[in-house]
Amino acid sequence: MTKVIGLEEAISKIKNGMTIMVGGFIGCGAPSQLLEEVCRQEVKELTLIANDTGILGDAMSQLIVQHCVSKLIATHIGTNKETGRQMSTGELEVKLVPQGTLVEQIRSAGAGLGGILTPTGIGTIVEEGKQKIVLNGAEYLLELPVRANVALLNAYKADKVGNLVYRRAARNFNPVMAMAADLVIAQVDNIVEIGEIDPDEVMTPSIFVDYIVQKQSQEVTDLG
Amino acid sequence: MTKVIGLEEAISKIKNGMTIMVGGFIGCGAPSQLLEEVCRQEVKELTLIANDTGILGDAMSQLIVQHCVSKLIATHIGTNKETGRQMSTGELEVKLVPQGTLVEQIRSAGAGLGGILTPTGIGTIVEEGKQKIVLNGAEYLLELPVRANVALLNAYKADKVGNLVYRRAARNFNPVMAMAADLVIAQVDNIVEIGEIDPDEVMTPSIFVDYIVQKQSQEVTDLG
Amino acid sequence: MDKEARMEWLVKRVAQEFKTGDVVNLGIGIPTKVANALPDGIKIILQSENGYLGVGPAPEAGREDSDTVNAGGQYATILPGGCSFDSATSFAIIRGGHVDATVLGALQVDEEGNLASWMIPGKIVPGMGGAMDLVVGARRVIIAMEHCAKNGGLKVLKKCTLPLTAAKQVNLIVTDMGVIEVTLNGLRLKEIAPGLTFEEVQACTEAILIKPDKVAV
Amino acid sequence: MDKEARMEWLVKRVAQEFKTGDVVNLGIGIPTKVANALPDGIKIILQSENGYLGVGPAPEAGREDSDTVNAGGQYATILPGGCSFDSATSFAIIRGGHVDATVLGALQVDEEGNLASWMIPGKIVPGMGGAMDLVVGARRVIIAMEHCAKNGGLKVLKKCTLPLTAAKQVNLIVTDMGVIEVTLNGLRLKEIAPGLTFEEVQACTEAILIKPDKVAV
Repeated sequence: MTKVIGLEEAISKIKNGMTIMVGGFIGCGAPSQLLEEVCRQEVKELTLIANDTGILGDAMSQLIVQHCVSKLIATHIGTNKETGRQMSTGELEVKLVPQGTLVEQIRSAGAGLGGILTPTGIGTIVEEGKQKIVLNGAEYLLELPVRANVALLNAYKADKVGNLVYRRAARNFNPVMAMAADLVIAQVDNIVEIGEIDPDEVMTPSIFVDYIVQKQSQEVTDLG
Repeated sequence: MTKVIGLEEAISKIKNGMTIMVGGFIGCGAPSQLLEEVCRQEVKELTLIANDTGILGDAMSQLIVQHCVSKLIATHIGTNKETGRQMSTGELEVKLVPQGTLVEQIRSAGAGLGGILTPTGIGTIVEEGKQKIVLNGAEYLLELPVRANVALLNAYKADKVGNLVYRRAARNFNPVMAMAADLVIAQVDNIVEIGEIDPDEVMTPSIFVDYIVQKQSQEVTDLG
Repeated sequence: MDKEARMEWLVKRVAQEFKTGDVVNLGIGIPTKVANALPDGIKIILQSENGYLGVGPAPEAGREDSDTVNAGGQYATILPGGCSFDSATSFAIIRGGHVDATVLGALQVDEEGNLASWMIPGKIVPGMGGAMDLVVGARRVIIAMEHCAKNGGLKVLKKCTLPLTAAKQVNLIVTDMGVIEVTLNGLRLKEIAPGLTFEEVQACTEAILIKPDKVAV
Repeated sequence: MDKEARMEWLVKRVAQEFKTGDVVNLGIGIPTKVANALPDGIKIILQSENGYLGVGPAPEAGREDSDTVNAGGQYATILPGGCSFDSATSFAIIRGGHVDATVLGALQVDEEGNLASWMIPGKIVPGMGGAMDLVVGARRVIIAMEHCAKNGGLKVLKKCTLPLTAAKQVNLIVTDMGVIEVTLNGLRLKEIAPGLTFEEVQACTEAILIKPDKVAV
């Protein structure tokens, strides 16, 4: 009942026009090899949901550079100038969302909530088009769930049934996105046998994860 | 900068009439020694927020038996018949809440949200007095944040600055309650030095925790 | 069949509803027994709403772990590949549609799929615990219960009279008398327990049952 | 003082706003420098919104860990007693009022405490990242910035003209010219940088400043 599959097969499940969520924060904890394969398979017209679009030159940024993405939902695009360029020419539709709002929207989808009320964005253009609810004199925006067809994640360790463990700041959006997509694919540094991860050590329960891809060690991660 | 203090001093911070949250699920992961001390100090008129009121005879149940509590917000009271008896005589005001709703209400308070929309309770008496919001034809209840003056928690391990680690099913409501009270006191089996808990192992960040009380080993926990 | 044999039939019949890999939450009582009645080769993943996946059998005597109990408070075990989490994650799993099926007991079920299972006003009010979330969130809701109350009262009704746990969420009702599917046209008696007739089941049922040979909608 | 000395004064002045144990989130740029300017004996806990507490100094060369970077993407370290978490927890910490103070840069601030820091329409639109949550959620919002724009344009205004990051959330503005408190009556120039006069600061400020000797409201 192993969920381990090959890189090419895993990414072949992503079709043109799909909505994908990608973990990572300016490259840290982003599933770089899955993203490279998305580019290689020339998947197009994707809607991308991610914190950012990486740093120009990294795997995440290539999704934009190679025009795989036609619509982007992100919190920050300042580290990849190509994103801003495509936005200004109209090649790429961009929706910017506060980071804490985006993560709660994704969590809402994963947790079966209809949405959450947040004070973030009140009095700003983030309000536009949203329902405002006043409670005890305080204003909140109703932010709706955000989910995807596919989530692409990066983890440090997995067992063969798909329990995931992340490391340090590479955790970021990965565990939340694991809950909010129809198909969840994780790129993993270390794959271990079932039972080798203590139940309390698991950060993403196996049932959220559909496929695991062994990360190829092309770069050395210094754990110093 | 240690947060370790004595049991008596810790519980003396709870005053009559306060609202307290208590972790645990039918006794598992409940801070039994903190609760015994609440009874011993005869704190009264408490509003108690907890999953349940324990099993008649255990520390949690004693809060009810000894009339420390005048109002209860819980999801299930079937394992402590005294709670039902006090409810029927009017000695105890009881509000029953779906478990998934209660945990999201507490999380909302801790996370600075104005509330969440849940489908749970639609078409039932749980609806009463609540705002209903329709999104894409689906109905949701707007559930508001729930917070407390004090949270009493149980953890397996802590370092001296208050990072907490829980074990197995004893985690339950503890990490969420840690976020949603003005004062957070944890009873801990094992207190270790700062730096002895790996950053990735921490389940409740130190900044949520105000005081740590060393659990006295009166009962043997079999880790078989 | 005597009563005991029919209850055994019920448990085995519920157990046939699953396929390997299904994530299932079993309620307290009759539903719990389903775990031991799975057909050979079928492996499901049991969720315990107090906070873990991979519920295993009860521990051997002397191997009990006070931190590993099930949602009923009994000692349990976690199988290899299982994992623990907090209540927020547990109910994200439940409400978020990540549980394939839940099996729960009931006080009453009706022909719209309404369920009453958490209180009898003025009598017993144990509370809903996690049941309201389970019934709303699980992809399939299977009720496993005795067809009639101990006092002979009917439980499969035209309309529930007790406070609801959830409206229109029940998919299947398995009792010691048969298997009833909730359809848009009402309750279809899909299977009859060995030795009983349609008329015998109908006689113990307030709702009008659709005969097994009619095609479900 | 020359410009460099005044920028140094700014950073040191911001660093005096904290007491030991404060949980602080420092924005990118000038705010980041505050960590190295704390008075002796003051120990604060730095939060990095990408997911950990206990931000330490940059690692030595050769000791970089690609999984431990700060919110600006630079290699960082985690101090003993620190802990890591996901983005949901990180923003629960931020929005939930568990951060005592945030120090951020700004494009514009005004006399109501409104802040504009995330975009110049038609020019640069980097996005708000975590700034909107930080400004709403942190107990104190401290703006650390140069008093005037590079082109000499004013930044402390009667009313922000750029899209806001948040309305009425700024508590203190520390610039290379002085320390300005946001009060219900407007902006009070609490301290003036060494060598400058009230009039010099006012001349670089669109909003009308309240003199330091007036009592704050």
